[in-house]
Amino acid sequence: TQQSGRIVPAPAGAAPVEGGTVTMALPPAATPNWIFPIGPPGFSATYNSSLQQLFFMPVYDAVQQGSDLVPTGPGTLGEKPVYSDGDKTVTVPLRRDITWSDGTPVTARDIEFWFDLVKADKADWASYTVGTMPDDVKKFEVVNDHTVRLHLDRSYNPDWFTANQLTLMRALPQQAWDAKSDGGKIGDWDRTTAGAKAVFARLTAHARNLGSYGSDPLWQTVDGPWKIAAWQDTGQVTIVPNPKYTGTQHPHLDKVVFKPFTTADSEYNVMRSGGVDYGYIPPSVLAQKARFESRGYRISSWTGWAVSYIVYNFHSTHAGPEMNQLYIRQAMQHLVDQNGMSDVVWQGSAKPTLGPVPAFPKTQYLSPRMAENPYPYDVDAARALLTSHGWSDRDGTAVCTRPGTGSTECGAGIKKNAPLNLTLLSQSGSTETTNMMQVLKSSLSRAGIDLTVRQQPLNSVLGNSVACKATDPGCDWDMSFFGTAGSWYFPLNPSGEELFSTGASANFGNYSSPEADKLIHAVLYSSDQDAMHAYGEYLSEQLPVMWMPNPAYQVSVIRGDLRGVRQNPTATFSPQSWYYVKKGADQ
Amino acid sequence: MSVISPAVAPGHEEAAQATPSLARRTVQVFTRNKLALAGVVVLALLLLFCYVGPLVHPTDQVHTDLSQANLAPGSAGHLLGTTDLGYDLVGRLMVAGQSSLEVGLAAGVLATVFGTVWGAVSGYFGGWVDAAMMRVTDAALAIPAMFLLVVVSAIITPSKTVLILIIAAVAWLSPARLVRGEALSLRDREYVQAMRMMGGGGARAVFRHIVPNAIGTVIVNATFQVADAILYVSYLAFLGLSIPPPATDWGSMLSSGITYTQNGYWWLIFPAGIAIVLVVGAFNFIGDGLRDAFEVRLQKK
Amino acid sequence: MSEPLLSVDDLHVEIASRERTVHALAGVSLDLAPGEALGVVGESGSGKTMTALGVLGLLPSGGSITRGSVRFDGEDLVAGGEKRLQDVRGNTIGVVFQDPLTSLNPTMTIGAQVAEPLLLHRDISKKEAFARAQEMLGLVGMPQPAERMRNYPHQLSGGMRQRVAIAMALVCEPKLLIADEPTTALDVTTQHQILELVDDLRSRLGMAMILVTHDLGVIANRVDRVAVMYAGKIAERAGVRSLFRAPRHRYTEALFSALPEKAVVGATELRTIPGLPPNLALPQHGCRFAARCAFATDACRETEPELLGDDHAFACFHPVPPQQADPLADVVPGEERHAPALASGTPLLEIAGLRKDFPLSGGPFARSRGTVSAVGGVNLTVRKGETFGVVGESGCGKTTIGRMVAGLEDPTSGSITFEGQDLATMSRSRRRAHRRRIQLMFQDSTAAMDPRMRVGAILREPLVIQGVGDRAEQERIVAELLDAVGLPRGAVDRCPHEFSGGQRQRLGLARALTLSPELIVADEPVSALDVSVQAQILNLMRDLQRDRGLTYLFISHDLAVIRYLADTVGVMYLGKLVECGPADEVYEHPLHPYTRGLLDTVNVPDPERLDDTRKPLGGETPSAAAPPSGCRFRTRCPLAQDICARAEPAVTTPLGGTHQVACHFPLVEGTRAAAA
Amino acid sequence: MTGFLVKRLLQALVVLFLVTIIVFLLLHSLPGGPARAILGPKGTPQQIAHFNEVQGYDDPLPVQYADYLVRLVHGDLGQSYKLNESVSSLLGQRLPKTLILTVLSTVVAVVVAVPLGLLQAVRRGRPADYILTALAFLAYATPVFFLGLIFIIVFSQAIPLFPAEAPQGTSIGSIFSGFSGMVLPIVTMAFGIIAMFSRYMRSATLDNLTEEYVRTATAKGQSSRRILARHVLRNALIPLVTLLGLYLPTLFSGALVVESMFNYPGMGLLFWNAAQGSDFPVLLGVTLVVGVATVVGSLVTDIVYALLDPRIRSVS
Ligand SMILES: Nc1ncnc2c1ncn2[C@@H]1O[C@H](COP(=O)(O)OP(=O)(O)OP(=O)(O)O)[C@@H](O)[C@H]1O
Ligand SMILES: Nc1ncnc2c1ncn2[C@@H]1O[C@H](COP(=O)(O)OP(=O)(O)OP(=O)(O)O)[C@@H](O)[C@H]1O
Ligand SMILES: [Mg+2]
Ligand SMILES: [Mg+2]
Repeated sequence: TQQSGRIVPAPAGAAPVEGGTVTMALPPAATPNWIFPIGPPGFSATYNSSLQQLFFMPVYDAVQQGSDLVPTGPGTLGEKPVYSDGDKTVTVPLRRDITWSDGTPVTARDIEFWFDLVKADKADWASYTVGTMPDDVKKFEVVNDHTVRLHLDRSYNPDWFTANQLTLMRALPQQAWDAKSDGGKIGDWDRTTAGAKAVFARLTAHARNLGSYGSDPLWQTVDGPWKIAAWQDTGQVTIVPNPKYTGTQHPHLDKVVFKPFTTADSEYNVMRSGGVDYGYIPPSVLAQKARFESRGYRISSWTGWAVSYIVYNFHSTHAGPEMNQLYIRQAMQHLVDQNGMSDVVWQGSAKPTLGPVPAFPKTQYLSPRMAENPYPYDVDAARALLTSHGWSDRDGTAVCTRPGTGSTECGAGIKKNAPLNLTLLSQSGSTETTNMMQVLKSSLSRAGIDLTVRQQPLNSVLGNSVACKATDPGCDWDMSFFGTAGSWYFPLNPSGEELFSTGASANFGNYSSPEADKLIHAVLYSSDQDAMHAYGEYLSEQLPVMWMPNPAYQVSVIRGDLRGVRQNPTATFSPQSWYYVKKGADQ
Repeated sequence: MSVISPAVAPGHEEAAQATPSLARRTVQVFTRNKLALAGVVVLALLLLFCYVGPLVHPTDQVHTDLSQANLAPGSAGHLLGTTDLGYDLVGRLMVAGQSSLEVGLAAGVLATVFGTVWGAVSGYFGGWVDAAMMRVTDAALAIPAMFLLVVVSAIITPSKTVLILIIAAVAWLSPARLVRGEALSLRDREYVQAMRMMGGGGARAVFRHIVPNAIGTVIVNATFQVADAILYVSYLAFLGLSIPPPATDWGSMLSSGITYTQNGYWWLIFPAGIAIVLVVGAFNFIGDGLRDAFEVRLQKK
Repeated sequence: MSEPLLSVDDLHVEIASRERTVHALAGVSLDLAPGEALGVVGESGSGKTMTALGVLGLLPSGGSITRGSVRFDGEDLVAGGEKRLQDVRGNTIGVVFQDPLTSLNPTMTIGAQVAEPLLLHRDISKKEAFARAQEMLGLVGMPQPAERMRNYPHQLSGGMRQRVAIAMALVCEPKLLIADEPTTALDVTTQHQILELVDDLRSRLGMAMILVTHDLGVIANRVDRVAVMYAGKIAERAGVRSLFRAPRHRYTEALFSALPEKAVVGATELRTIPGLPPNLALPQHGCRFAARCAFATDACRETEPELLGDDHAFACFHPVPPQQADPLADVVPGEERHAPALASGTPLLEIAGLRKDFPLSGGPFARSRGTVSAVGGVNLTVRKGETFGVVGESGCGKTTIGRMVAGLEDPTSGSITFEGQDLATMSRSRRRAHRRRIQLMFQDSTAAMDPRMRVGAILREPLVIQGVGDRAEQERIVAELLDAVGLPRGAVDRCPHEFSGGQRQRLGLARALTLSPELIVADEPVSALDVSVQAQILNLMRDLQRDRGLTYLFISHDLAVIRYLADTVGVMYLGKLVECGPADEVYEHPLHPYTRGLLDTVNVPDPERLDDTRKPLGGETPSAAAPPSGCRFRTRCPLAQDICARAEPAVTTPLGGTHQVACHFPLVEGTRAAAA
Repeated sequence: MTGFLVKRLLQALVVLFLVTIIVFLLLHSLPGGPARAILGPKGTPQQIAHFNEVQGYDDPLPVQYADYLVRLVHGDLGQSYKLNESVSSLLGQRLPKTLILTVLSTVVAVVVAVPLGLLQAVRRGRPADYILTALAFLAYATPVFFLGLIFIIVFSQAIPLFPAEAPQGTSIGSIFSGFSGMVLPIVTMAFGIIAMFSRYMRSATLDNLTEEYVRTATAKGQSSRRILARHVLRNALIPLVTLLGLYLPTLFSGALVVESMFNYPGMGLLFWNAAQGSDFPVLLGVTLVVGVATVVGSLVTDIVYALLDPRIRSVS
């Protein structure tokens, strides 16, 4: 089962057959619902941006090159950006051969159009957080038709800025979209804030009419390899090649249908009856892998660029002091049988998370040290950590017998005879997660740690695990898990400023460490290529969260004669590289 | 000549004709209903299995054992195999059955008690009290139970008590309506009028006359309520709302077993599924038998 | 006798249920000549229905004919099987059942139901069948038969429904009509009309008839021959006159003498038959009546008497000697009836201008559609210690008055004064305490007693509610009451359904007495009982009145019962009291044409007393929702004039004394002649 | 008749009003409100605040409710957060599908249950009755999702007769053109209803068989078969109509499970997904529509009932 974590190179070789239709199953409960490339909060799901990129070429995007993830490739509009002025200025050169489907070339003006819209309406843009794009751009300069230059508010780590900021950039058809009202004159309205707001409002209003995506001429002006053929309000999307496409990656297929499903089970049933060419199966079915292969499918795990973890609430009114003790976190991490869970519960489709940087696939962001698990499953080690800090077993529960702050004592704020019992808020609705939590509960109990698992739907878990101060009501939760589908998907660069820096928006457990903050700062702002390694190594050991097995984005099932499928860890897809081979052409 | 001296008065010779006591006759009629009898037997067996079984066949239903996961039936020491976490399946069925039965019974009884009082008060007092109480019932009925459960399952962290309350909250409606109907007809009965004529009040009417006389309906309904409650437990599990592990119930076993449908791990699906069908069926059979028994009594009148 | 049309020979019927098998008929033999009318009488459960329906194989589920034959028109119906029976049913034998509402299909039109037998048995088109059905409806006296064809049963009055049922039975012109209590559910006047109709049709069509009834009056007037049944056997069989003149079986004799009509008016206790009929689920030995018979000997208990004799057959070892055949001669004179308290008694209950309107709710689709004037302004006075009888046809408001007096219903207007105190003006608590002084005795004691409670609890309940005494005291009172009504003290541990109808009525009386009331309102207390049991209850009520100085407001539709028991009689018609006065005077000299008509309609259980001078009431009672203006009786009154429609008649006493009447033309000598 | 209608409509309004209150209160007891659910773990505090402000979730509950009612009166059911469509257009697409599913399964159920019930009543106490009763109760005792699963395993995978997925097309026509996909959902759903209805039919028939009019009909010389067909059937069907009205909410409950099992894009599925995603406007909209359907349904049943039963009809 080990190979499922590796990115399996797409079988290639056999001669492509032009044409054909592929039906791809969308993830459970995923209904594509936004086409306008500036998505408002709530519409930023991966499947939306993946589809948008098929119609509107990204300027930069995560592209897998060997074992590295890089921002440019044959499908991106931008060429390698150039940093200057002590990394305070970045110049973006654009490809020259790309034109809109109405014949107009794609130019720097189209990027400016995007920037104006985003700047005027950042509150309505899902990717916006305070201080980042567009706040970090002091000045946007159009150098020429095919070059733009950004003047930044300070120096940035070029790798981070390209990977996590420039990838947000889009070229939008200004010549077609820059009108304040329907039927209004096309002009440079975006250049004033009020104008940009009006233009944005109009485009958003069109995007709010899902039923018209297939027919609205607005969305027919595209520069990507595909265009919309139909967009049903159930979320089923059909795309066909864009005949006016001037780029290099021309589709081989005639048509691709993206099919939404409510549940993995219903998808699976359809999958079995041959209703999809490219779908997925529940991890549990991996045991039946051979049967699928014999029916002419291949199975491959689509590893996500993500980490999974259980959040510790360092401010918990119930067990905050315990959470704050590194040795307790270490003991608990020793009790997480990540390999066992991955192999048995996830049937091999999940991979251990070893630190804040994804360990699979192995990329340039991972140092050799980060690939080692510092806290392998070891009940005795865990017990030893506890006993050496003054905990002893009483009726199967560890209780603190040596309170105090000494190195052999329980630690600050832990009272004498305090038992080690914790509650965990966990996401419901997934057998794997439920099982994982049972395994965790069971193994924690072996060291006397009593875990109460309360299951809630994802939304409730998210709603309940708010970052809180110990004085707030509702701050009695100890641990929280919402990683059935991976806890955190990274953009290209796996920086953790939103997760682990003090007071960050997704730092639900209020982890706070000056050292970590310093390291995160370095990842964002210094041009030191090792900053990421230092950060990763430090947090792997410090355990700001309990690392848990990271499930695959999906366990894909792909028709044997469908080739050219690359499963990008950032979960985008590029059907332009897919093609059929003659039936029977061996893999 | 007065012929009605107590000595001659009929009564003694009539004792021969007097019918056996209500309870006895109910039992008689009930036992003649073969399905009801089968229901009792099945239920008794299931109870034995769930409550005495663990004594005979002790298993660890707390600690997982991944090395023993998904063993097929017949593996050493595991008659029905093991679950995906290595629990012995037979032992698991036993503890799961305990939860299912306890939650089902408690919810069914709670719903029946509440519904009965609600319905009896509404029906007996009539007028605007009835109108108000019934509109509330109507409104709750107009939201399909499953919809409510879906919403609730998106809100609530389950525990046994919570499950009982949730199920009772959707299940009290049918006894309420039923008992209200009974109360409406009972309150016009002459014996209730007679009691009012003697100066008796509403509370006496409801608790001494209406509820006891609707008791047949109530008991029969309660049996069906318990059956429905056990079904609801399984639906809640299907909707992702089940007792926190490592505790479990048949519904949760079934719905998590569904994950393994395709692997041919039938022992994760069918034993639990069949247990649900059996226990719900058994309660239904019993309810039907009781209804027969009570109806016969009514006919005799 | 000519070749019989129907000949039932040694018919045995068993009804098996899960608990037991009832031997409902044990060797019944009957002959019926063409065109002859045979009456079948007997107490409830004696097998009348089984005999009548057994002929056609219409037994209840579980029922089967175990022995015997039924020959009809020369064919054996028992041996013929289901197919043969289907040919006969509705074709050559028509059947009419007791309850005209439930015996019609509620969702089928009258026309379709009447035409159905024709479509089944005659080879004619639907159109012809409907035409014939309409003709038949006309023949049974249905007004506007064409319109009625499209009606549904519930749209007709009880009488009309029974006419439909008869039309249905006769539409194929059968040779034999079987009528099982066809008029028991109907008013005297309607009953009379229906029976007249049957008589008329019978002579026109030359039909034979089996008339099953427990009403001896009906039997006396309508049939040629009578079979008296007792416990699944025929006790006596004779021509109607000979039977009524000289009953030979001891049972028949006892039955006749229990009739209130036969009692010397107001002077005697009624004869009763002690005990109950035997349980037919048990094997029977000897004469089935022996246990209740004063003349029984050991022989009676061991050997079963055979039905012997030709024209007048009876099965009795110790028959009534023919010379002593006048039952009245056998009556044992009872104690003097207590002197009516009429003159001396002080008024206990005074009702003035009492009205009750019920809102008329018209089903789910209609809002309230006006009101029913159930009681339309009634004045009456009940004196202490007397029995005030209220008579009248169904729906005239008797019950409503009773319920208002008992406080179960609030009057729309008018006053009820009890010992000088107006009930309406009493405070709540006073009223509650006052409730003990007036108690109601219900018609149906089964319905009036909580079936879940034991008798002890039922009888104690009034005491508990009123807070009388402690438990021991209450139990003592209950025990005394049981003694008083002639029930064993052990009854307290039993449930109401374990008692017979008569015993339950005793319980009802006992409960009414628990709080030692002064006035008992008895609403039809005996109308559901057999004659023999009725006699027991009536005697008991009289005894208790004497012993405890009770006052009764006695409601009944049975003129004979009222006459027997009441000191004062009030006659009601459509919510109005039309006549009121001392019982004897009202019965001897009715002043109101309605009273007169009612008395003339009643079937007297004596075939000798049939006379043609009687003027039975015709027509139907108008709806209480739209009572006629002026005098409410005018639509059926033979004397009605214009004034009757314009003005409501005032109450007068044309004969002086306390005999009041509300009529513009009371039947004093002059008008009486005119009416005749 | 109009009086009755007016009264019933007023009652219905009260009921719907209560329905909205119940659902509104329930939804707003969701921890963290919809913002967190919609925006996911990546939603920033600013975005959450912005969302709450735009949607009015920062207003006090009564104000929110009043706003909702005002919009409702104007026919505005709101916009789905998740599906980027107006709730009314969503309902417009989904309601007909659910209706097709429920109506067809009910029809199937009635067609099967009525003869079954009659048969049981006629054979009361005999083996056929016992067996059918036992089967009915077992069918009733089987959770719909278990039943659906068995059907899929058997009829879609072991013996591939029918697809495991309902037709996905948006138009009604596409549903009928891909009708083989509807077979399993309909059968799954009809199963439980058959169990229920056949029981009712049995007891209604038994009740009617003891009625005196049956004896009258026998006395006219009709065969028992004819009596059953001409007299008993109609009278026994009348209570079934009321039952249908009462059964509507249960039907919708069943539809929810069946739709999510067979991926049938109806109201149940819509509701299910909305609940998973805290899509409040959709949840409210669906509940309201189902509430209306239930209330209207029971009204229609009353009317049909009256039309079938002359005792009630003629009073109007
Ligand atoms: N359906 C039945 N099941 C069992 N026993 C019955 C049934 N119907 C009648 N019987 C019994 O058969 C006997 C004869 O009943 P039948 O109906 O002929 O009496 P009846 O003289 O017509 O009485 P009534 O005046 O009350 O109509 C009674 O003992 C009665 O209890
Ligand atoms: N609760 C009620 N609501 C409406 N109408 C009623 C009600 N009770 C009685 N009535 C009507 O009032 C009239 C008088 O009824 P009541 O019961 O007093 O008659 P009754 O003389 O006792 O008749 P019966 O001999 O049938 O018992 C009838 O037309 C009846 O339909
Ligand atoms: Mg009879
Ligand atoms: Mg009355």
